[in-house]
Amino acid sequence: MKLITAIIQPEKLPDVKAALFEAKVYKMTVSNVIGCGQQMGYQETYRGTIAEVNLLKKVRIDIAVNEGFVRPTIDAIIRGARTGKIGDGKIFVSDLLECIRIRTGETGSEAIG
Amino acid sequence: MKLITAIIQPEKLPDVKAALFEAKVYKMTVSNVIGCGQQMGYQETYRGTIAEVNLLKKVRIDIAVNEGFVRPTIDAIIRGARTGKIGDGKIFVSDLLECIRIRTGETGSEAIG
Amino acid sequence: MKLITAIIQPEKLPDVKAALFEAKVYKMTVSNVIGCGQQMGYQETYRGTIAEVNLLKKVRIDIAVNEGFVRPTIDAIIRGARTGKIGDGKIFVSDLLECIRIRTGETGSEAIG
Amino acid sequence: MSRNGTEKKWSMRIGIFAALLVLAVGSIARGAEEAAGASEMSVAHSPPLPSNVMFTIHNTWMMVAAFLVFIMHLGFATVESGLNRAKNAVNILFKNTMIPAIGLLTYAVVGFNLMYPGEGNWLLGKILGFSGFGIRTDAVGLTPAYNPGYTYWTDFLFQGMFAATAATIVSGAVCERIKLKSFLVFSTLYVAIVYPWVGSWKWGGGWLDAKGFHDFAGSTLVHSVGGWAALVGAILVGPRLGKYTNGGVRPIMGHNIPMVVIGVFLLWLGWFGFNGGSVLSADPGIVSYVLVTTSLAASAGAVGAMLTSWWLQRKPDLTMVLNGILAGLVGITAGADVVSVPASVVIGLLAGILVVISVLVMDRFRVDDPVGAVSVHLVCGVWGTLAVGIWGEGKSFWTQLVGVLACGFACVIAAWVLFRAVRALIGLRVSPEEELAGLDIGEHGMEAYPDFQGFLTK
Amino acid sequence: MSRNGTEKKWSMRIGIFAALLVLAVGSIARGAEEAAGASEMSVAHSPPLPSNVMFTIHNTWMMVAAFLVFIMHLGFATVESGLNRAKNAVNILFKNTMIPAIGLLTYAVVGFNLMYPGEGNWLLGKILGFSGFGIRTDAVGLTPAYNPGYTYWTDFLFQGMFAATAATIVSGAVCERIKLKSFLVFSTLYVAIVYPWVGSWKWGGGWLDAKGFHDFAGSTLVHSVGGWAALVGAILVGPRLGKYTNGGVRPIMGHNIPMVVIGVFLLWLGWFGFNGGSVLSADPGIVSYVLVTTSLAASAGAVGAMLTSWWLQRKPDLTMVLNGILAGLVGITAGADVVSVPASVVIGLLAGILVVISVLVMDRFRVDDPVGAVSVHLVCGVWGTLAVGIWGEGKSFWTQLVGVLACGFACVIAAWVLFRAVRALIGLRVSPEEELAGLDIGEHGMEAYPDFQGFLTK
Amino acid sequence: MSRNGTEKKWSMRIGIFAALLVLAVGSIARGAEEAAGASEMSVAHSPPLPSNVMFTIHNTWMMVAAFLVFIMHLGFATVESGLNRAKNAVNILFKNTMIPAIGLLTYAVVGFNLMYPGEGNWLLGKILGFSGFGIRTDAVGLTPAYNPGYTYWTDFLFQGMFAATAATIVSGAVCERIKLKSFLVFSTLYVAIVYPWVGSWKWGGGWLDAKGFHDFAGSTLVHSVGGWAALVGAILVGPRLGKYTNGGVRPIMGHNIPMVVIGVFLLWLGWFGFNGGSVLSADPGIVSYVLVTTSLAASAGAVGAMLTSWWLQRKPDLTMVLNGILAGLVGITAGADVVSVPASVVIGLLAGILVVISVLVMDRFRVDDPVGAVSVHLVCGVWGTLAVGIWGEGKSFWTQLVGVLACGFACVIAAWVLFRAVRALIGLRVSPEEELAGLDIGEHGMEAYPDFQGFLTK
Ligand SMILES: Nc1ncnc2c1ncn2[C@@H]1O[C@H](COP(=O)(O)OP(=O)(O)O)[C@@H](O)[C@H]1O
Ligand SMILES: Nc1ncnc2c1ncn2[C@@H]1O[C@H](COP(=O)(O)OP(=O)(O)O)[C@@H](O)[C@H]1O
Ligand SMILES: Nc1ncnc2c1ncn2[C@@H]1O[C@H](COP(=O)(O)OP(=O)(O)O)[C@@H](O)[C@H]1O
Repeated sequence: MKLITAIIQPEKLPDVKAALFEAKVYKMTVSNVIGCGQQMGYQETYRGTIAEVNLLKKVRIDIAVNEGFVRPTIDAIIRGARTGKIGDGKIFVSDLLECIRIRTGETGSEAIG
Repeated sequence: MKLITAIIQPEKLPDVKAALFEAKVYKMTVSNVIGCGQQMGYQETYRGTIAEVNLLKKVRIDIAVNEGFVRPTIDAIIRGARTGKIGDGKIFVSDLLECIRIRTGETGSEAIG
Repeated sequence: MKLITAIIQPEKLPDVKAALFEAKVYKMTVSNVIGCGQQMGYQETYRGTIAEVNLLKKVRIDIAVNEGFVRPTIDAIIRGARTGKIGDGKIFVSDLLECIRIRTGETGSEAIG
Repeated sequence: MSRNGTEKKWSMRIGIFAALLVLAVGSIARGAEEAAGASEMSVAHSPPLPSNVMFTIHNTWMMVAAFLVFIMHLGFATVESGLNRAKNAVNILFKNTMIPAIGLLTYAVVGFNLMYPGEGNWLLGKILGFSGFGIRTDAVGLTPAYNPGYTYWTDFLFQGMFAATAATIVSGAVCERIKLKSFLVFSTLYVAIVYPWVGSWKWGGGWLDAKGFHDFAGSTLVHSVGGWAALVGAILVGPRLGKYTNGGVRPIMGHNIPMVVIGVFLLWLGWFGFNGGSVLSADPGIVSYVLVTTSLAASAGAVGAMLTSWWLQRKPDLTMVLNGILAGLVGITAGADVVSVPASVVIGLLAGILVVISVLVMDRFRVDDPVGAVSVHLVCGVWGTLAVGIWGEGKSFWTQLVGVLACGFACVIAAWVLFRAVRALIGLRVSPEEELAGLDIGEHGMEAYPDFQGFLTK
Repeated sequence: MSRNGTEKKWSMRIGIFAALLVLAVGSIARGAEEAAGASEMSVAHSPPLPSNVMFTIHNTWMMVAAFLVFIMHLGFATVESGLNRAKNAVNILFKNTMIPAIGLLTYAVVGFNLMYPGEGNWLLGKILGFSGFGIRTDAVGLTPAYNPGYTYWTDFLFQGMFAATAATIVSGAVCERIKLKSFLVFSTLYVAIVYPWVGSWKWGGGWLDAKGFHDFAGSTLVHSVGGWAALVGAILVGPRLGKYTNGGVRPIMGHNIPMVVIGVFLLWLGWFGFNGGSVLSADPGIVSYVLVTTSLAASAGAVGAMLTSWWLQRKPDLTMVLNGILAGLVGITAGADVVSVPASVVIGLLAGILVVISVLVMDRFRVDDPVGAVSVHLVCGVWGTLAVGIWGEGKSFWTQLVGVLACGFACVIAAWVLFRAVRALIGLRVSPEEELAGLDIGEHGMEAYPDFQGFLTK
Repeated sequence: MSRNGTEKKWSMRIGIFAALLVLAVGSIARGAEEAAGASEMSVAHSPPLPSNVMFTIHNTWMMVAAFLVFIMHLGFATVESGLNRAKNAVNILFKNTMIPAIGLLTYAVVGFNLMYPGEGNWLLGKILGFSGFGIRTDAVGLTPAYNPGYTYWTDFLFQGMFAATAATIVSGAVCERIKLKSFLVFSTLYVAIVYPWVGSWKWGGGWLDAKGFHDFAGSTLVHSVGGWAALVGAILVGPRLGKYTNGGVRPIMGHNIPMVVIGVFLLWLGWFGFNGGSVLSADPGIVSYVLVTTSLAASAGAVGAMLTSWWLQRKPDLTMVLNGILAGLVGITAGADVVSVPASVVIGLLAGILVVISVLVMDRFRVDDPVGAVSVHLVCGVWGTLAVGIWGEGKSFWTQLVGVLACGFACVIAAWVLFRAVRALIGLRVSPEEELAGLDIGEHGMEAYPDFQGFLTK
């Protein structure tokens, strides 16, 4: 089992969701984050003083999948999120040792789906 | 060391916290997330148009523990969060290579507790 | 590749950011969390009833780095976040299997930086 | 998620409700059509005669007072929603928006004529009177002959604005768990019938008036009438999930304190019209005196609540201070015109102290009143009415007590019957699932703050 | 991120704008200086003669009415920003703050004299008049000889407060995507010229007035004048990104519903001055009658919208109820003084139903109007004006229709020309990147709620 | 977390405060009891005599003006809390809620009689007068014999509403870091003694009045009196942590900009009463003229600030425009009755420009004034007062300057002494830990928005 974590542009969330649903990935956990990467940020001015805002709004998606789903999931995210502009984001993949469904107590790859 | 990540129903947070405290797990990090899984979501209507809301409010709990605590922590979370209804959530376990306490610089299993 | 996750005091975020930039770590993802650890929390009273607030506001920083950057990144975080008081926070390190830049499709250590 | 049987029945009921509404509209129509010729003619011709001068001033003042009372509904809306959780904000605001609308319409159909039946229209002693459906007037209604202080229409407007207040008070005590439909039905009936009926006893020239009961602007007739129903409602609907756990009381915090502050200031502002307008003319001496006692009582209420809360809670609680201001205002409402300046300060100060203690005591008895409506409107309404018996020159404590008890008795019975009837027919309370997810999603399918990431529980 | 060419050009244009402003100020100055001696002398001496009594009352009422109309601008500001996304709140509030400021200044420079040219100053039939730049008066302007109901200054203030309303209405339909500069230029011109020009046809004693067209407080002259421009603007600027996807309509939710409620209550309050003040005196009978029809129409609008929305949307939508109140108010505005009480209820009820249907229909036609400005102000403005022809005694439906069409024709042409000119010169719409990130960052470099973690999309 | 020594001492001090309060109440009581018979009798009998007609109109107007001034306190509360961080919102609102309450009570006990001592009660030249504790009147106080424009009670109410304004201004400059207790003690004393004392020099008929100093509604007597104390307070309490870092200024953003807009509109509305009521009668000519100059100055202030901010900051800053409106209002306050219409526009425009520059300059000098209180109230208060010397017919620039300097001198000394005394006894500033976590938790143990996930720093 793998955990796929994607950081994407907030406005791409609906597209990524749609792409994931198409790829039959229905489970995910989403949260708001702010981040900086190659995007340069922008300036805010407030009452005459300038703030360099380099942490931009992003959305983080976590998806736990069985091995066979890793590639399709990543592809779906890329399909949904890519615009070709700086700021499109990153996908991280890490290993998952165990997954438990709280409701039933099932574990492992049955629990994930 | 392991990292235990649980996604639970928001209203079960107080119960899970209580169960964890009983199990002598006092350290955790909590955040708001929205997620979709087997729960179907619901419809919102706004000014006559319908939105399918399939990302529901959830709470995410991250707990870093030493090996011996993995089972008790998982059990406590299940005890606190289970209602038997769809939407109860999931627990994910992954491996943690290192843990450092910023204040003292301690590392490893001393730092975790 | 490693994923470094730090939980720090919210007011130290600007300092940690500055320390990371000095260490030439420019990429990160930040989110709000609440957490409990050795800090005891505090009491709120609302309309005559008392609430024990043991989940305090914290900031979580996630940084994916190549092996060579692990130490400098951790040191920078500690430099920026340490006050010596309880509540300074923790740093967790875990393994990262893959990293993909959505924009270009690059993978691995090129994608991370 | 498909329209099931219950919902179909509901559509039907809504249809019936609509039909009743149309009937009601019709009944106003009939009345008014008759009078239309007369009234509109007179409107068109009403000449600014010299004899009209004082009348025009008084009437202008009374219209301004009506505006001020109107804005109290916004005050209630913001106080209530601010003191509750974000997940119920839309629902609370929905109720507080519909209440003045429904209140004005029902007051036009029956309320006004139940409350001010006029001499010849008492049906049952001086306990129940009614002068027919709808509002209408002839040319006299636009002259000082109707009343030296205002026209018929100003009269209706000012009193109509008052009317809905009673239901709004209830709303605050039963919120975050009562079904929308149940609340709307209850409050429509309460405001259409119970409030004007009890009000007629004193302000309509009924038996309490004859006994010499003094309630200047409604500590009893408005605030405790609402407060009793709030108490009954809070008991019948039960506490919110998670409020009282075994052995403990868990605070459920208001989600938007600035909005509560906005509401309390608007209520204070509105009270200038509520009390100032209750003089029923722009008499310079009396009105300005009433405004001073009103303001000082509000101020003293703030100070009383601040000190009490600081003392009891270790840190001064802003929501208590805000309740303290309202407490002072409710307290002075019965006697603003007959107590001395120092007495007004004392009444306000004690109201501010009382309200804090009452909020704590209510939690002891596990009566869950999210905004402190019972403590503010009932406890301080009673206190203010009795205070007239203490400090009001020539007022009798016993008569005041009789008025308090009589109104309390009537309101408790009426509210109990109505709430039980509603419970039997529709049920009072939303499902626990809906309560946990919030009534905004459950009752309205929408959120108050969709752009913000929030907690449902902590 | 460096100052590029376009921005330099902008600085220049701002300079020109400033220059024009200075000119404008100068022109007020000139006029006023001439009159200053006279007016100030008279101010200092104006003795409270007995003959002034009614005048003083009327004038006091009219000043209060002006305050109430003023506060409507806050109502518009909160309704609009609440019904849109958090990322555009600063931008919307900016526009709604500048509009009354610009409106008052331009009204002082040209608007007042375009709208009320006075008998001798018609330039073109009774279609266009102008009595010169700036505001000024002699001693007579402070006496009943000017007008039995108010001084020259009160007249300017009351009408000036009305003026900016038209631009505010447009703002609600084009928000979340129009460039700040483009909007400011458009609305300055629309409010300076188009609104007073069309208004002069009726209220300035022009040709529509001569025809017997009845528009008491401006269902047509204010609301539909704004509404037509809103419609034109919404069409020309196009829908917001992501609102209409292939085949579907995606709701874009308002970020702060409590603020919308605050706004609607303030607008209702303001309408007491809008309609009540349009009597142009404190006449007790007429003013209080107008307040009653106004309130009942608003209430009925709420009920109509609630039932319709409950029916069509399965759950009652608070924003629809709030629109319903405004719909009822807009609807009654044309005939508040001439329709009967039951007719006022029917007008409001139908307006409340109409507005819900209209909001749904607009989305069918893919006209993206985030706050429902067209549905509220245009549709119900037209409805209210025609309703006068149905229920207003002695009013002709056809004359009303002529008025509606004539104003509509003029406004659509004017708005189209202005918007196209602005589009050609500056462009209307922000870049898609700016729209996605929000105009608060793009146009103002600041956020409305920087302390809160929020969603940009869900 | 246990009650330690310092806190015990505090409980004691609260006790003493309470005792003083009781004493104060007592003193009002005594005075009023004496007069009660007389005043209440007269209240009951005051007949609406023809001779009372103008009096009743004037008094009604003055009461409305008092309401408008009252609502300014809500304006201040929302502006201040909106311009600061969410973690300090409860604390700021707490102060702004208590200030009018404390202000009214202290004004009843001493302020009114310090400010308007009356002819015979000057103790020290025409520099300090006092006519005893408490408020009371006989029957004459309710007739035109007291004042042709208002009753004794209206007088008290209108002036009492003004009183608290000065303290509110200070609040905005020292917030987010001053201890609650320290602020309450300071502002109670400042509003009870310093404000009415300085005010008596002009409005109480003291030496400045004799010199011909002109300050119509208080650019100096209210706004700069508050502004000087704000400046002294901001300096003494020091900047907020993290505002000035080595070499740089870090913006600390306001957490709720819509609330700031609400506040500014309410302040503008309130200013109609502040300036319009300062005519002290409903005189149609003067009052309406004052309202026009007031509105145009506010509008011009918005435009001035918009252009300046657009120019200097590259993008137009909404908070600057809002400050600009207030700047225009403060600026016109001294001369609203004596300057011409074009002069009012120029005064407002320059005030709007001045305020933006002043905000920037203050940061240069590292005086941390979170809401721009000094820039708005002091800088523009001084500007407005001097502008009377420039454009006011027959007014002397030098006399105006003397007034500005004299008041400034007195206020700076008084504020300095009071703040230093408070610092010595209680300390001025919360601990850095409390400041970082927010005063809401530290001083009140509660949060303003507990349901929302927010940032403490970014
Ligand atoms: N090494 C990293 N560690 C943590 N988060 C990262 C890292 N690189 C990128 N991110 C996240 O991804 C977001 C987008 O990164 P960016 O470099 O701007 O995208 P792109 O590579 O498409 O140009 C950042 O705002 C940040 O939140
Ligand atoms: N594979 C997954 N990857 C990421 N998050 C998941 C996954 N499965 C479930 N979740 C999270 O857990 C929540 C509850 O899942 P759900 O399937 O509804 O619970 P249950 O299995 O108890 O019925 C989801 O809303 C989502 O946030
Ligand atoms: N074992 C853990 N698992 C998850 N989060 C933790 C753990 N230990 C600490 N944290 C996070 O770190 C924060 C600071 O921890 P704390 O123990 O108070 O710091 P310190 O060790 O510097 O005294 C906590 O609020 C919590 O969010």
